[in-house]
This record gives sequence, structure tokens and C-alpha cells, in this order.
Amino acid sequence: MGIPSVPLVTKAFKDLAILNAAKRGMPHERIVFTPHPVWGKTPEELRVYVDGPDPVTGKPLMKEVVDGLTVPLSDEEKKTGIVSVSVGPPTYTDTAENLQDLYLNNGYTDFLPIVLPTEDKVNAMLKGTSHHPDEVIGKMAAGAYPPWSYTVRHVAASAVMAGCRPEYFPILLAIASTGIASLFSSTNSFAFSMIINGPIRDKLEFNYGIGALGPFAQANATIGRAWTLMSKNLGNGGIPGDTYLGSVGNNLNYNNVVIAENEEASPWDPFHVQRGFKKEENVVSLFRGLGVVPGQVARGSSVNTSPMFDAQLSDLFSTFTGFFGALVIADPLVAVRLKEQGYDTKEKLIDWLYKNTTQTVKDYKGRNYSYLFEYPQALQGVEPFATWYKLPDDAVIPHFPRASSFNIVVTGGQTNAYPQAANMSYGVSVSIDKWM
Amino acid sequence: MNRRKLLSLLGMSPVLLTGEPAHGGQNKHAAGAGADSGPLKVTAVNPKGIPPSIQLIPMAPRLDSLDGKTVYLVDTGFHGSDLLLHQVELWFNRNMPSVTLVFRRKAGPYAQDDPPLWKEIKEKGNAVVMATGH
Amino acid sequence: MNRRKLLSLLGMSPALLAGAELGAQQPKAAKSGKVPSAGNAQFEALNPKGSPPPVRLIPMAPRLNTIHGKTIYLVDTGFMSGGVLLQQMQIWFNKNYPDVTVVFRKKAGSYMEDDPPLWKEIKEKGNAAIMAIGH
Amino acid sequence: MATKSFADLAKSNASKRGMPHIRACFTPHPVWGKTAEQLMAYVEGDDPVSGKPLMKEIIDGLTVPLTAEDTKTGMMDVNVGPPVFGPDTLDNLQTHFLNNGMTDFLPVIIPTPEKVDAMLKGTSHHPDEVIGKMAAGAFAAWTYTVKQVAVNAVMAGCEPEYFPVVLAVASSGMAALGSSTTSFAYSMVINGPIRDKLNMNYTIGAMGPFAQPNATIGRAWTLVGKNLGNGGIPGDTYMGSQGNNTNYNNIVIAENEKDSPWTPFHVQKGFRPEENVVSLFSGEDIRQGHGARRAGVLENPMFDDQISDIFRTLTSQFDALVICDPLTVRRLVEQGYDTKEKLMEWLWKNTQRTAKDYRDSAFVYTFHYPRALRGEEPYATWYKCPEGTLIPYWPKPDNIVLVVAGGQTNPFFQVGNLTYRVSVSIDKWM
Repeated sequence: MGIPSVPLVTKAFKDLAILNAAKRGMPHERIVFTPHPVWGKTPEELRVYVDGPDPVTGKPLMKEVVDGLTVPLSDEEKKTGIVSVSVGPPTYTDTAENLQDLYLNNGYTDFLPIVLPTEDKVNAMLKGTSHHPDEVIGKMAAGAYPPWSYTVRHVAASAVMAGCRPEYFPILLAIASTGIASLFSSTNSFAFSMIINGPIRDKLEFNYGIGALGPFAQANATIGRAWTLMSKNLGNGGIPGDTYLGSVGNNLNYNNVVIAENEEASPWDPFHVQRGFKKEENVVSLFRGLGVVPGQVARGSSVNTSPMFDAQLSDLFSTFTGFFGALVIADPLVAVRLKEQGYDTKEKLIDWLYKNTTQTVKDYKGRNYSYLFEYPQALQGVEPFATWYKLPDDAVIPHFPRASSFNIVVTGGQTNAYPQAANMSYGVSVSIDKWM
Repeated sequence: MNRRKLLSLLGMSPVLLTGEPAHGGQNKHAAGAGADSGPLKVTAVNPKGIPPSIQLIPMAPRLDSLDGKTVYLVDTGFHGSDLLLHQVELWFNRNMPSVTLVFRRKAGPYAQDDPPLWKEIKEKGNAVVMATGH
Repeated sequence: MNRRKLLSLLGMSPALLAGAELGAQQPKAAKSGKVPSAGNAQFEALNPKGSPPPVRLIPMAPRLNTIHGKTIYLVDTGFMSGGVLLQQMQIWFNKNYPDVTVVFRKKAGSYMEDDPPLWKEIKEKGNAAIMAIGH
Repeated sequence: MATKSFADLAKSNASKRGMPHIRACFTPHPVWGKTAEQLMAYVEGDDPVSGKPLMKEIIDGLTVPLTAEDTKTGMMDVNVGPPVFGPDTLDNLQTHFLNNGMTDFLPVIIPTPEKVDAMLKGTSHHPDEVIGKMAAGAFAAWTYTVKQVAVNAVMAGCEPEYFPVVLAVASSGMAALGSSTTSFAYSMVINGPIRDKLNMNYTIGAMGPFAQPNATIGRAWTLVGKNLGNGGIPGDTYMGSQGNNTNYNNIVIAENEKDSPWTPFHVQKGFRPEENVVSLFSGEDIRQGHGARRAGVLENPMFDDQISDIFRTLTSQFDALVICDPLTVRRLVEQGYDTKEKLMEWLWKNTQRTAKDYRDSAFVYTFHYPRALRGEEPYATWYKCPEGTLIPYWPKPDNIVLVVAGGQTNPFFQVGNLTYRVSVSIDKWM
């Protein structure tokens, strides 16, 4: 702006504020900190903050503010130019054991053992694609940060580390090409998920039978993990206090809920076909949201001889936030049963769920994300939020803003007729074949 | 963590961090310390992507004094920021009554920019205090 | 998966699996003749498995020469719809083996619990049993 | 006679119980929800496993004479392979462990004798001490020694100083991969000074992949369940139809005792604050509080009310584990909940549902109803009262567990539909 400013930030965001200012070109920005939190405090309590010390420096807070605006700049503070950021040497040489420690201590891992990305192993991984190792394939940031870029070879290093085989590599390139990081900077603790469709599921021996979402196959385990390693190493994500701020964290970030669709046992179109791909194409689709809930907990889950899965799913969705979408993860037994109930396409079920999962306007306005994200949109006239905010409190409105908030995928081993439900939004579908 | 240590972890170059090693660097352990893996060394590639270069922005010149100046208090919209800035305003009224305070709520959700406000501040203001976070 | 493969993965001993390979074998010997480096240096690794209890073999009961004229118990263990399936089987026996006496019984207790009085009854009055498990 | 889905299970379980050649036959799956006509077609059709007519299989099973193998008696040892693999290259050993189902399909640290010896230095217990028995369900339990636990701890990536925690978990005999057609979740809460000694993360990203002890101790529980408890073999000792994504790490929660004004969880369970304790949970899942009604109330957020709202889609078959960020706790204390017990009491009293909703729940029907029939309280009463009667979710306030974790960037909370099982002293395994 060209005029002196002082940002007033709560102590919880200290590291974030300093680092972000530095990444944006002002490594010495004069930031003043208040105690945390501000939310929920009374004016009297906040006056104590203002009259008290900056909890970071220990000096009086308002003296810091005034000094920040008036003390002349040092030479360093006036510097201009371009500085490059170092990520260390291109290779490390040491014993295998020491390298395992080094990668862990340098924050290159998810704190679990890795396969060391030796040049031999990286070269073997690179054989899994026809793309040139030096091709720059994307840019990634774990939030509102300047994005990092990366080549095919960079992706290969993270793929080796996660334990992937070279034949898995095109899937990782497809994910990396989207630029979506699986560790996102927010004080919320988000979860991520991917759906894999096409013949590659069998070629790579993905598990979409018993234990589909659990640790029971190398492809499911390592590809999901690789997304998190890529987010750390290629997108600079997952540094607590800097590029990761989720207060409580999310256990699903270890594997990122890899779902290979059980296309063979499903009575419906596969997910990628719904998105306009051909059945024989290999596609990965990415989701983001909060988490996964099992259907056993729904009300009416034991209406014995005639289970009504549509109503059960709707019950589960009613405690979700409509800001994220509703992803049905149906066991094939559930899908077949739903088809017998008359839902011969996924679209019919989506239509029913959208219309029958409702809430009152009062409940809607009381939800966290409604205020934070949808109320500003309502003020700008964006629908359906503008209408919803005008309706009386007792009006009944859909729980999710549109039918496209819903998605359905089929997976599981048919030992048990239950679905799972995820509070997750569809992001994007990417061809895997393009990266072969 | 102090600023120097933090920036060092970021991999900021010596231009920013005179005297600090640019990176975590090589492992301290003596080679061969791992009895089972023997003294044999392997070479592994660095998995990090390419961070963008940073365009340094010189900070705006500071004022000699705030006396008689106009200071904008900008609320970015996080819960509670408005109340906090009001307390800052009251402090100025009590301790530096010659300062003119202007309170503004930034338009749009917290992640969006507000160019008209920045323009207004540049034209009418001398300094800014912005409240970020909750 | 066939029975032999399945038991092999379980680590069942050769007495049960004449001729089958054990699940947990030595990895293939490393190729010789390579210059030693960290990549092909040789290591030993411990087996992470716990100690499974030995299995006491139970000889199967002698089979009948024929089911004609015999009494067969159909036992419903209580999983959803198991009884309906067994009733269809009873109808099948009536049609195809009218001289077989078919007795339908629902096992007492939840599906995890044993039912000794029923086993006693079957032993005394029945010649064979068919038990429906699963849903 | 079983359905096709259970073909592997039926055969392997009969083997483990002593009848490796049992004559099992199979119908198509499922039977549940089918009409009588559809089931008659099953009876008149083929066994989907053998491809032969089902009824011929049944009659043959009852009448074809037994072979010599069928009539064998005696004790049979189950072979788990040699005590040591190799020598071989690390790559080949990695592949070997992966292909033999000894891992969670992620890379492991190869448990060389040197690494295992180093791990064993993390405890004063003798390597050959038998410390527990474990089964992943209604199977014959396997036993294991301190050394066998050490092998799995090495594989998971644990440091020797984490070893007492892994031993404490293993000594409980509780497997992290339980066999059921339901895909269960597991969790552990760690209390005491060891959290700081091991540098456990209980602040920002507390439940995510941000610290070595949190990541590797949780993973070790799954490896212990697989290798020492023989769990996690799909179709045999693992039947969860859809699987559970939390089984990779098992939701490790180190309590943020420092920033919590409440009594730590282990102290609630009768331990002293300076003792180190791991407490194990199992159940359905964990979910975030964001979907709660009134979660966006700004001036005066009522977290008690929000937590109660999330409770209303939990199943009563499992309990509630609430994980609160310290900011949430501070706010709750301001509301008057200066102890965990006060909040547990309020939540228990104010989270209710109708008797009809209770009885319509799948798990309640399978597990509580038989107990109600036997006259067990409160289930008997809950099954007798009129449909519209409001009843609590759980028998007592203790069914609600409160734990504090998080980095105070936001006053959020998460809710697990998880039941407290046991607390084990870590100090005893040092």
C-alpha cells in the first residue's frame, strides 16, 4: 500500500504470520500479537489484551503498534530484489539407516518408514510413464501460499518413498497434475479421498472387496500415502503452524481414503462414466471434506426384512455440513437392494436424497460454514443462499445446496449390507491413461 | 521458534539469513553408525519440488510520529476482530487523542482482497492496523 | 482361493497339506556374482509372527450309506433370513426325497452362542444335520 | 451350509478348529432380503463355489464315505515359517514381508537382529517373556513374547523408547483389526509425562501424520494385530465389507494435559498424574463437529449443545469419545463445566431419543435385544416402554469419555463412536 501498516495477529498464528510474510517478500514485517483467542471474548477482556503485553515479545502491545508504525526502517527492512528458496542438495549420500533418519528429520515423510529414493529406484519408477523426467507437470500449494512447481522426476521420488510400484506411477502423475494437495491449510482438519475407476483397478490389484477402505492392498495403501508425501514435498504442505493449521488433525490424512470402485458388482454406471469418460478409460477423481461415517449408526438401520437404505443415508447426511458434499460409499449389496427399491440409476437416488434430506432455515443459519462462507455469498445474491437467508426461520429447505452436492460410488466385499457416508465434495476427475 | 530459525526451516537463502546454513543439511550421524546396514553408503534423491522465488517487498517508510495522523483499523471479518479493534480505538482515544481513527470492515470473505479499501486508505490514511485471525 | 492355497497361507503344517508349500518361506536366494554395495548387501530379518496354538484334529463323523428313510435336522443359527432358506430346502426334500424326515430347529441364543440341548436332541433323534450360517 | 461370501472363512475356521476337510457347501450371497421364491432357486441351483448342484453337494456330504485324511486325529502345529529370513538384500526382504502378508502394505524397517536387539533395550523385560494372547475375533488365540512384539515395533518404524507403549498395547490382547462384517475403528489415548519424553504431538494436527511416535505407535498396533494376533486376513480373520480407513494409524490421541483445565483421562481412571498410561477404544468411526446444529453461533457458542447434536446419529451399541480442542474446553469451563464429570452428566441427560428410534437401530437389534429378552437392564425397560418414550443413548454418564487434544487454532471438537475398553500402565513395561 505504500503506507506503514502493522498486522495484529493472535498468538496461535505466530509462525504462520512470520513465514507467510516472508514467502510473500517481507521477511521482517513488523507483526504485533495478541493473546489467543479473540472469538467469544467480552470487550472488557479484550481491553485487557490491548493494555497488556504482546505475548510473543513480552513488550506492551500498544507500544509495539506505535513503534511498528514510527520507528525508522533498517537496511534489511528496505531490501528489494528476488531471493530463491533453497530446498537442499539434489541428492544425499549416507548409510541407508542414516538416510532414513535424515528424511524423517527433514520433514520429507509422514513419519513412517519409507523406501529410500535411490537413483536406481527413481529411474525404475520413471519407467512407469512415457513422460520425460524433466517435464514440469504442475503447481501445488496447500492453501493461500505461493505454489511450488515440480517435474515428473520429483513425483517419482515421493512415489518411491511411499512404497509404490512403477506401474502405479501414472496414477500419481495424474493426481500431481491437478495441483490439489491432500494436506490443506486451515484451522479445520480436512480429509481427502480419491476414487479410482477403469481396468487399471484390476491390473494393479486394487482391493475393492472385503476391507476396501482399509490396509489390505499395496496399491490402495501406497497410492493414498503418496498423495500426502507429494503434498509435503511438492506442495510444501503439512508443516504444522506454517502450512498446516488444523487444530485437532485428521486421522484420514495417512491414507486419504482410497476408493477403487467395485464396478463389476455394481448395478449402476461407474463414477467415471457419470463424469463423461468411457468405461475402459482409467480415471482418478479427487474429493475433499471432513470425514467418513459408517451406515450402521443411522436411525432405522435395522428395519429388518426390508432395509430402507435411502432413508438411512438421508439420516446420516442430516448431521453433515452442507458446505461440503455428501458422498455415498455403498457396498454392492446395498446398491443392489437400492436398485430393487426402484433406484435403477445413481441419478434417481441422488434426486431422492437431495429432495428428502432437509433442514429448517433456523438450523441452516446456525451452522458454522453457513455464516463463514455462504452468508457473504447470500449478500452478493448467490443462489440458493440469497433465497435461504430471506426465508422465515421455520421454512424447510434442502440440507445441501444442489443435487450435484451428492455423489455415489460402490465398493466393498458383500459380506454386509451397509453403506458408508462421507461429508466430502467432488473436486475433479483426471485421466490416468494420459500419464501412462 | 524465533524468526531466524523459522526462516531457516523454510530454506530461505543467506540473503535473508546471513550466517545461517541454508538447509537442514546432511545427517549428523557418523557414517557406519548403523551396525546392521554396514558402512555401505547409498545415494538418494531429494524429494522436494521447486519453490517459487520470492520477490522482496521493501516495507513502507515509517512515520516520525503518529501525532495528528489518521490510522485505519481494518477488520478482516474473523470472529471477534471488530471488538478487539474497538478496544484499540479506545486506547488511542485515551493515550494519543490527536490520532484520528477510522474503522473499516474489509469487504468479502476473509480470503478476498479489497482494492477499493486499499485505495481509500492510501488516499486518506497515514497508517494501518489490521486484525487477522480469531 | 482353493482349500490348499488357503491353508497354505494360514501356515498349516505338511501333515495337513501333503505336498503344499508353506506360506512363509525363505525369500529367493540373492543373485550371486554382483559387486557388494548397499543395494545388494545381505541381511537377516526376524519373523514377526506370534505363536499360534496347535490345532487338535477332530475326525469327521462317519457318513450315511444313504439318506433314504433318515431324519435330517435343518438348523437355523439365527442370521437374518436363514430360516426362510431352510424352509425352502425342507420343501425340496419333501418333493425329491419324500421318505426323509426333515426337522427344522432354530438354535437358541444369539449367533455366537452354543446350544447343547439342541445338539443332544439331534444326536438322539437325528441321523444328519444341515446348518445355515451367514446372511 | 454358508453363503458364498464366507467360503474362505468357513473353510479356514474349520481347519483351525481341527477339521481341515469339513464338507461345507455354499449358497449364493446374500440370503437376507430375498423372497421365498428366490431362495428356492438357490436350493435348486448350483453351489457357486464348486459349481455342482447344491442339494447333490449336501447329500454327498452326508453320504460319501470318509477318506483316511478326513478321519485323522491328534495335535497339529501351525507353522509360521522360520524364525529368521535371509540373509538377503534389504529390497528382497522388503518384498518378502510384503508378499507374505506381514505388513500393512506400506514399507517397513527390516527387523534385523541388530534392530530388534536395539528395540529390546527399550524395556527391562526379558525378550522371551510371554506377554499376551490375542485373537481378532472368535478364533483360537495366538501367544507372543516381548521379542516378537519388538520385531513388529521395528517394522512399524518405532524408536526403542516407544517400545513400552507398544508392549502395553500388546499386553492387553486387544487386536486392532477385529473380525466382523462391520468395519470397526480403533483408538488409543496416551497420558502422562511420556507424551513429552517421546515428543508426541498433541497440538496442531494432533490426530494427523505429524509426529513419529503418533504415527508409528498407532501403526504398530495394526502390525501386532496381524502378526501376533493373526488378524487382518481378508475373508478369514477380517470380514469388514467396506473396510475402515482409520485402521492405518488407529487414531492415536495424546491428551493435551498442559492446556486442559480438566483432569486427564488416566487420572479419571484411577492412575496418578505422573503415571504413563495407554487407554484403548474400539467402535465405529470418528467424525467432526462441524455438522452440528448451532455450530456457527458466534457470540456465545454452546459446545455442550453441539456435542449432543452430533451424538444423535451415533449407535448406542458403542459409546462416545469426544476429543475437544483446548479452546473448546476453555469455553465449556466458562459455561460452568469445570470438571469433565459435569459435562458428561449433562450430555448423558440431554442426549435422548425415542424408544422407537432406539429399537430400529441395527446394532441394538442384534446385540441389545437378546440381552433385553434375558431381563438385563436398562435394555429390558427400554424395550418395554412405549415407542414415543424418550430414553438416554447410553446406560450411564460414564459411557461418554472426554479427552483434550489440539493446537488451539480453532475451537473445534470431534466425536468418536468408540467404546472405552481398558487402560494399561506403560511404566510397567519400561
